[in-house]
Amino acid sequence: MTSGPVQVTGRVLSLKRAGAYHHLTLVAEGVAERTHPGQFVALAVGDRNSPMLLRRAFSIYRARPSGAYGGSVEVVFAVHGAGTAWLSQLRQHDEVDVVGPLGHPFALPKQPVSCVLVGGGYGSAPLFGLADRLKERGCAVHMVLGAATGDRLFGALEAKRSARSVTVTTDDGSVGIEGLVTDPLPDLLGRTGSEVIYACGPMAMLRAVSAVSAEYGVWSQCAVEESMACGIGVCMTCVLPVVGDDGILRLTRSCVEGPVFGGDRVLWDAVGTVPEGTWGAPAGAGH
Amino acid sequence: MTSGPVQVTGRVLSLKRAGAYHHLTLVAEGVAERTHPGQFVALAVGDRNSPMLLRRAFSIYRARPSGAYGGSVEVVFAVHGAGTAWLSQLRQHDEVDVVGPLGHPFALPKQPVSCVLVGGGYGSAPLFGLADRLKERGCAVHMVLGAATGDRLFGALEAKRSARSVTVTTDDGSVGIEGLVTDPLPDLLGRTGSEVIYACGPMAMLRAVSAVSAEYGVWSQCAVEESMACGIGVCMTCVLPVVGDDGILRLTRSCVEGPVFGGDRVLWDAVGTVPEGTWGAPAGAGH
Amino acid sequence: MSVPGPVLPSEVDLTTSLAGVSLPNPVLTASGCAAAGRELDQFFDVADLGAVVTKSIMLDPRSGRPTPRMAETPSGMLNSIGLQGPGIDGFLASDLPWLLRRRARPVVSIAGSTLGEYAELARRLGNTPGVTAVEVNISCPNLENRGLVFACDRHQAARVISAVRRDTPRGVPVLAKLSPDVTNIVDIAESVVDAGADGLVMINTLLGISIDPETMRPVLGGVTGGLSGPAIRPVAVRCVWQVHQAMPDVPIVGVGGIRTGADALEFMLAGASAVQVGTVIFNDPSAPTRVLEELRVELAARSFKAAREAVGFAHRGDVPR
Amino acid sequence: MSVPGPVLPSEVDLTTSLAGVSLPNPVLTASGCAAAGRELDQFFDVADLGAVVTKSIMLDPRSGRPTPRMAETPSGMLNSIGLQGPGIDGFLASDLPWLLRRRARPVVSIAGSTLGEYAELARRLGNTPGVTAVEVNISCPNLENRGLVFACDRHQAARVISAVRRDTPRGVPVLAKLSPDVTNIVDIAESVVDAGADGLVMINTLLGISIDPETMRPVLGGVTGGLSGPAIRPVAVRCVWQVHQAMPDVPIVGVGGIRTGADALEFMLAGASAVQVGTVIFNDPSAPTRVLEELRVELAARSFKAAREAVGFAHRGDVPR
Ligand SMILES: Cc1cc2nc3c(=O)[nH]c(=O)nc-3n(C[C@H](O)[C@H](O)[C@H](O)COP(=O)(O)OP(=O)(O)OC[C@H]3O[C@@H](n4cnc5c(N)ncnc54)[C@H](O)[C@@H]3O)c2cc1C
Ligand SMILES: Cc1cc2nc3c(=O)[nH]c(=O)nc-3n(C[C@H](O)[C@H](O)[C@H](O)COP(=O)(O)OP(=O)(O)OC[C@H]3O[C@@H](n4cnc5c(N)ncnc54)[C@H](O)[C@@H]3O)c2cc1C
Ligand SMILES: Cc1cc2nc3c(=O)[nH]c(=O)nc-3n(C[C@H](O)[C@H](O)[C@H](O)COP(=O)(O)O)c2cc1C
Ligand SMILES: Cc1cc2nc3c(=O)[nH]c(=O)nc-3n(C[C@H](O)[C@H](O)[C@H](O)COP(=O)(O)O)c2cc1C
Ligand code: FES
Ligand code: FES
Repeated sequence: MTSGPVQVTGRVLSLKRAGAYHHLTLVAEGVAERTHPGQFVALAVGDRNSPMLLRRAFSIYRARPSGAYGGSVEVVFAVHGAGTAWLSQLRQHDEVDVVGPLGHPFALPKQPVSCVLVGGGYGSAPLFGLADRLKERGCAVHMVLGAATGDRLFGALEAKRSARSVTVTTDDGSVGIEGLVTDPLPDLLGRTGSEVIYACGPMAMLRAVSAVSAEYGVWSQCAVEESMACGIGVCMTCVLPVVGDDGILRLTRSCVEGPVFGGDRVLWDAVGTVPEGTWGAPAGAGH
Repeated sequence: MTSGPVQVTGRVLSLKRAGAYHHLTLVAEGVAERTHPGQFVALAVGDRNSPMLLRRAFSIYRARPSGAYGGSVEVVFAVHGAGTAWLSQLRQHDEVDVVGPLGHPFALPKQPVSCVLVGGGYGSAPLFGLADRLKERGCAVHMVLGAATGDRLFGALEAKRSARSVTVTTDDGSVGIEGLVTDPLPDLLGRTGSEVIYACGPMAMLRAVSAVSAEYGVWSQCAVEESMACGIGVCMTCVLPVVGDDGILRLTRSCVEGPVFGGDRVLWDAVGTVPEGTWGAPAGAGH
Repeated sequence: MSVPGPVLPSEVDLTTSLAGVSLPNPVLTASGCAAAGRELDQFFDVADLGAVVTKSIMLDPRSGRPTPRMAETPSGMLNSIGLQGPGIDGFLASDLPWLLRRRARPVVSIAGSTLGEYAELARRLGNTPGVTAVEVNISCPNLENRGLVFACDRHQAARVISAVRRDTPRGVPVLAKLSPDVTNIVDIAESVVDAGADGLVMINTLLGISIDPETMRPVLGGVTGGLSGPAIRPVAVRCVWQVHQAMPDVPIVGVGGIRTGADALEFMLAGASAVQVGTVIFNDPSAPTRVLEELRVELAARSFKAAREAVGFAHRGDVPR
Repeated sequence: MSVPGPVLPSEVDLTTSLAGVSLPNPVLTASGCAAAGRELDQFFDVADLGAVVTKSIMLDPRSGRPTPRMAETPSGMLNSIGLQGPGIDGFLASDLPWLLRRRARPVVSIAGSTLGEYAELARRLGNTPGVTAVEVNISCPNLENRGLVFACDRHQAARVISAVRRDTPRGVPVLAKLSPDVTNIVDIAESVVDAGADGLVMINTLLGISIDPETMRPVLGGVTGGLSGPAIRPVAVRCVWQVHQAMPDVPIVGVGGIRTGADALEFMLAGASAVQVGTVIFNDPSAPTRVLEELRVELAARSFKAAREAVGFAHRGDVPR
């Protein structure tokens, strides 16, 4: 498998509604063959004179190295601001400049252990490719998908095909169990004897998942979502406080050293600050 | 007929190629019923976040107060820069914000005199509506259409239906007579005994037309094309040196006091300067 | 702030006070982007705005600069009009009476080339009833001081303001309009406030140049021009923020790139009591009233019962992030 | 200029001279927008550029500011990174050798909080072979002078430049990077040139603020940030124009909002001998080489046989309009 990102002009193969989300399939040569689960693409929004200069990052949902129209990548997105609104107006054959795959993928266990995959909202998108890889290695895959409301669940049906067990939660109880996605975790970890949790979703969810994994002594891999200006490691906007292998706390680029980090490595409570002791922090700096 | 411009959300009914040009029909309520020949519309380009803030001005080619889809206006445009490139990519049903009709229309003769209508390139577009009005008043209409090359002629066929005589010139001689649109004028004025020339086209053409009308003692009405930021009279960008009815030379807004001016009123050679004697010119100012 | 709770847009109290004069709402036009209101009145009722700020008027009629006078730039434009206008006599004879007949509130912008011209303009306006406020455009070259722009020098700026203040009736606020093209905007602001400015308008355009790819010469007849539009909004908000931080009691009118009600709110949160819509009028002649209606909705969505409550809100440290 | 006539893009001589050092072409990266070149090398060969300007390096490792560190603005962005970096030792151990191995030409940008830090950085770099030029980022707060930005004071700016010049080997040009946030850019430019700057880089970002409509607080962790991108291009071109006009012999590197080859040409016509591509890299990681190829085409289309001929061309009065 070739590595490193490419920049290509993608073409819209399809754009469909999926609950509260949009499911976009782009023909984009060379991206899929390089993709590992947990990586993302950065899409330019607007035309060559676009007033929106910054690329938008989206987890890769599916990557097909070849197909009737050439290699394709799929993403699932929510309309949030002007950039995603523009994407939601794309029509078949429209062009979109794609850079990817980017970032550090999910690390896979060496042993065929049992794993729990936790997705919040569109955060479940990268978990399906991950599930396939884990199953190839003989791992048992259990999924927990949660969202605020039923229409913001993504992939609950597909999860049934993908995973040995599926638990669904919604904040409003409209679908599945009422509550947070972390609520069923302790029980599920116990029942399945899982040794790893993979998670993708909002920061607050990742922090909670990391807390649960710490408490239950399991390993966790969390894909974070920080504001990114470049996505390729040159701008330093996307940092968060992470403890490195050398034990040193640094403001670490989530686009190249993440988006996947060990849950125990991230100082979740200190995100948005420069915690005391950070490498290079001004003496006495707090926040 | 109601007067004053309106601002409405137009919808693309059709966009077709016409030689080197694009012919755009917009359903735009309330514009057509107010339109007089020689007026123009100002179209916003791009979406609500467009980096192109300034409207683009286009002469109204046809205005139909009602039709199967409601009132419509038609314009003919050349792709010049980013704004017209955006317009050329519009698809049916797309929205375009329209302000119009704007500006001072062609003045019509009180008597049923013979008239020569001169159009350069897409400048012939507003002449067809004018021809209809003139014929309603019993005027004989003769048209002279010119362009650099054959594909930049607009409406030569339609002119045959509209006018008593049609003369076509191209700089390269690919269609009609080789030469400038002003070349056949002296002969035509003599043959037809015309008392008025109406003209729309590039500044250099209008200057030449004005010179011919001065020489032959006929009245001329020229529709100018100056860079316009607002099109409605509030910004003062679109001025050119014009002598008023009071004999005073002023830098005059071409969007509201034009785009149609008597050819003898415009100081064609001084466009782009502040000529000595202009009202409010700094003492001793030349250029 | 108001007790959080649902507020209907129609319930929001939009009245604002501009250095002592009360206005029905905080949305104004920007000088030079609305002429004297007449043309915009075709698109909305100019009396619906907080006030109409007129194109800067000089003592004598002015032809302005040669064309081209504009260049479009990314999310902005350059202009070099050169203050074309009828002079104060023409203005008082025609534009001001029209605004008053329409029951609009006129804020008259004045500009001069010498200290004496500003003073004379103030005297002429001082004798004229119906002027809601005087806005002093000091981004003009001072012909008595090597053509240096008044607004770029704290002393020159202050001299103009104190001359205008002296000859303007007590009840009519004098607003100083500042240029962002300075090293220290707070310094200039303090200086004009000390000289008697009742409020500040920020910002005028930034100095820019655009070169024509075809002629390979500057596009503008005047070579340099003023940059305006959404492109400059972050600079304008920064100026308002800094000055409000330094002088929280001085009324500020925010201007620079306002396109939506959310943009207007941004200026108010940074410290502006009122805002002006400028360049975006060229894009959308209905923008001033559209912005006003959008602002109303934005305020209600944040449970502000009154526009006044939003002024400077972003400075309050106790707001949870 | 060259005799007008058809010139093929491939025939255009792109070599340029940067204050005595010759470069294969005039397109560089902008400091802080290309890290130290490694990441961009995935998209194009960094040795194809005129030079790679590194992120400003400080004496010690720096964590930088808290997040959020960016806000998108119309045709631009605000950033408040706070010069996060490994410090000079880390840079010399890893980044510089990598650039030299790749046969790229490194222009090392340095930044300090005190005069002494700048001098020390210059000494450390002076002992290191392979540095094409030193770019001095003086848009930093001076901790010894109430945090006032060096670049905003002619004397402080000059002191930094003369300290750096003193400790930099003769053959290595020292380029002063100026801030546009000053009343008189020509004044600052003259001051740093007198102090020994071999060339000027213009412009750094403009100070801006953006307020988050949801939290109603400034978006950036650092409150203020630097505005960059096409939005500021007219201001950058104006600075280049003014300084070239005042000092036609001083080499200028133009930077600020370059998106296309036509934009790069605009800077050269205004007086820049070389240009830098910054923020637009975030939009298009291939932008530096794309701009270079587009520039070649633009030059050929105007019958320039050499990029050098375009430098300052817009100032020549004899060009017909
Ligand atoms: C690694 C990664 C993976 C992501 N995967 C997905 C996904 O699969 N599906 C999905 O819907 N969204 C995903 N996001 C979030 C997505 O990037 C934002 O929703 C999107 O950028 C918002 O753009 P906008 O123009 O609509 O919003 P605006 O608010 O207008 O954007 C303004 C700027 O802020 C940035 N921004 C705003 N919100 C976010 C955010 N939540 N995260 C990062 N940057 C943001 C934008 O990139 C842009 O630069 C991901 C983000 C990251 C960093
Ligand atoms: C009264 C009037 C009637 C016009 N009628 C027509 C018409 O019927 N068909 C047609 O094709 N064109 C017409 N034009 C010209 C048309 O407005 C320009 O071609 C168009 O604005 C170019 O926009 P752009 O974005 O493609 O070019 P850009 O060069 O990117 O435009 C940049 C800015 O310059 C202005 N500008 C550029 N060229 C012109 C120009 N020639 N005249 C005025 N402003 C210009 C634009 O409006 C814009 O603000 C008319 C202009 C005026 C003033
Ligand atoms: C075409 C034009 C003309 C202007 N004329 C004036 C003027 O006469 N007096 C003045 O104080 N400001 C003038 N300005 C500046 C605006 O009032 C405003 O301060 C600036 O454009 C920033 O706001 P905006 O981005 O909303 O336009 C003018 C701006 C433009 C675009
Ligand atoms: C994210 C970011 C980081 C930057 N870091 C630096 C820096 O470290 N040193 C410096 O001199 N300029 C820095 N700049 C300024 C750029 O080098 C450049 O001067 C400015 O952004 C204008 O150019 P642009 O519009 O092409 O980006 C930075 C700009 C951005 C956007
Ligand atoms: S997004 Fe630019 S370094 Fe991570
Ligand atoms: S285009 Fe604005 S006044 Fe004519």
